[in-house]
Amino acid sequence: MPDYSLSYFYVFTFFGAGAIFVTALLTLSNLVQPKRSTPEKLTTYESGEEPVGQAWGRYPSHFYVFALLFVVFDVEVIFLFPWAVLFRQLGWYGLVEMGIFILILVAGLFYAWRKDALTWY
Amino acid sequence: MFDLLEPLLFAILALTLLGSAALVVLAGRITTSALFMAFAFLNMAGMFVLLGAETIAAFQVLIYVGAITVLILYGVMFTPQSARPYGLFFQRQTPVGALIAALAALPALVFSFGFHDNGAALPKGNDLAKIATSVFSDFAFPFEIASVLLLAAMVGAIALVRRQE
Amino acid sequence: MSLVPLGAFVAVSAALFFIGLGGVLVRRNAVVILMCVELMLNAANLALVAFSRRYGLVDERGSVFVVFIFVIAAAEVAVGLAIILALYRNRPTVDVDEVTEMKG
Amino acid sequence: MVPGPFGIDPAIWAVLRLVIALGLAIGLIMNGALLLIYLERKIQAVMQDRIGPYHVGPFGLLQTFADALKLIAKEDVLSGQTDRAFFLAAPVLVFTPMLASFVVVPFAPGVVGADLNIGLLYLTTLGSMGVLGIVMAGWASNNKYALMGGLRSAGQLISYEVPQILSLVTAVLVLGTLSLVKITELQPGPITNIFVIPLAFVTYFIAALAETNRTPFDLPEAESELVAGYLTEYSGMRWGTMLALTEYGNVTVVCGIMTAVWFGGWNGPGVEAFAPLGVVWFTLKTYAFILAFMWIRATLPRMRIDQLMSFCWKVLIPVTLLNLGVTATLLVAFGGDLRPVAFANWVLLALFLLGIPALQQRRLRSVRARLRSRTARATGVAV
Repeated sequence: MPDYSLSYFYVFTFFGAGAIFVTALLTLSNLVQPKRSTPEKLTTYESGEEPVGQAWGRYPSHFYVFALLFVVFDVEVIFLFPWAVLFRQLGWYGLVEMGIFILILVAGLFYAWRKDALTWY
Repeated sequence: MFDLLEPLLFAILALTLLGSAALVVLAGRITTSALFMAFAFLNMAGMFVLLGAETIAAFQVLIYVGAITVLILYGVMFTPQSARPYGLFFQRQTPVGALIAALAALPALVFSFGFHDNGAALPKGNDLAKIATSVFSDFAFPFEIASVLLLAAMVGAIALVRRQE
Repeated sequence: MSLVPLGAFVAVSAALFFIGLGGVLVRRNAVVILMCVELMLNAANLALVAFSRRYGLVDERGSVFVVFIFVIAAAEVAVGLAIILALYRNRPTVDVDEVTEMKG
Repeated sequence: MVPGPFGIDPAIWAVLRLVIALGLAIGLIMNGALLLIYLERKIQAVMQDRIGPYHVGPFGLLQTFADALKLIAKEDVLSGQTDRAFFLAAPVLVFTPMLASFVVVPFAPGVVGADLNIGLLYLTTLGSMGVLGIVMAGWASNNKYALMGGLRSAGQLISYEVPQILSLVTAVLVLGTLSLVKITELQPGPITNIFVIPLAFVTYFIAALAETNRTPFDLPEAESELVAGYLTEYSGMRWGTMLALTEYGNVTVVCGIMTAVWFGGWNGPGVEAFAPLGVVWFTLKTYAFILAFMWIRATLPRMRIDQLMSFCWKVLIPVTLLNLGVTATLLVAFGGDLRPVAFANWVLLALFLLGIPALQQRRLRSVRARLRSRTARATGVAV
């Protein structure tokens, strides 16, 4: 038990230390840097032109399709890792199960391909 | 040392988890909500680690923080940033809804403290092999159905998104 | 052995669930409602894992359910957001109060 | 609990070890960033037949220190249009997972922060967290370049994560464990994993290049099209944290993974006799990969975003899935014998390396034919 707790105590500390380190670094930088803000500095950069409107707005939704496919394959991963570790014990049975699982997902990938959803404009 | 550390970590995680969850509900901006949601998910992963379910914690970060939050951020990006005043962010039946939730929460909270360990707690860690054994033997059929569900979600979402393009 | 009692985990889970429920009832932005639903699912996950680890009667049954809940959550968000995006294309709103097409 | 050296109390040693590990990790990242940027510039210069930095210090060695000091003392301009919550959270979200990855990197026998049972899964998990910071940075800037750059980078990162993970799973099939220390211990001899599953290594290498935004996948740096991508509105030390520290830290982490999983990690002559020698071997192998990354940067042109995405989804993911299936089937069929797996993997690798140019030739021919027929139709003359 101490080994598990100790290991994850390290992990927790690294996460905390990362956040603290970045904050400290940026605070240090904040203390030593000059601050002379002018209206020009506060404008958004648009290659030297006056910015037109806001960037937030409607964007074509085909970007969403890639995120969607990624989520599906990410979910596949949470089954793949346990399967890969226990692979030797499971043998043919596990192989066939995982084969069906992946084939069904590949069918979805193929559908996206045929629908031309895998093209980035 | 860990006798002291574990309750302390639990207290910190519980407070930040519930605090950020409350901020998801109360935040005026949708982006703030999304940020706190990601933070709540991370704290939840910490809870799983405390319980000794390291694999579930890793999956939690992989799926919720790495995938679902990104998807929701895409949703935030593709929907308008409404310039409404803060009050209109809430629905008309706000007081009733809040009251119902609070009334239901009270007895549940009191009740939940009544659970006690039965003294047969599993040793911490090493849960990957056990999960794998269960998923691929007893839960083989749900496992295959999960892939069909994912396929349906994929096809449905692609069809919905690309319908008018 | 177990330093934090099971009841504390279940209480956190219940509190999180009701915060999520409150959010679903109170907010009117569809994306925020989706986030709150995710919080509720996560609360259920916490309870399942806590019981699975601390009751220890059978093997990791609770954790296996959690794995399947991950799948369902991912599918739900994917389709839910697709519906919101499609809705937004038809009429520029994500306020659930203003979407009344399904009203009888 | 591990008993400490020199009879130190285990509880005190645990905390002391944590402090040392944390100090080493942060020191490694800072040092790595300073040294690697210097190396990068020098190597680029040598390959392009110029001198590179030489003014500050001997051989320009202190140039990057000067750059770091300048970045810290530089004004951090925060444009008035930004979404503050996201804008300020993004550097933390990008840096923290990278730092946390160093917990499990096995430098030598006994020199590892924490030997987690799920080491590789943990690293995968942290890799997927970086995307969040990038989407947030791009969105928060409220700048059209930054937003498009953020969307592109996010698309690239999430897409290439899939072949990266699938390659790792193929390696896990052969190794049977996720703990990085055990993985290293499984490859003591000269026959390391690279001889068994070379194709998985090649696909992982390509995906890792894309995951760390290195050429030929360095779209955030495509100045001519999207300015500086999601980093457009970042300046001063915020930019330094986002790009310099994090990019080189991530490069170190993925090169460390390659070393541990495919090249035997700390194993090398003399490690059995004197364990700390492992640090030297590990560092040498890792830096060899980093130098390979830099070499690639000096050699290959940048890919276009649509080519990059279609290469991932239409080539890399099918190939990794095929490799996974073939490896798994052969392992089950031959009862864990690695020779058929190795044979099949080398054959597949050869097909992959030969097949891509062939595919390109075919596509080129079809594009030419289409253009020719269009010209023919336009002019009415058969060409």
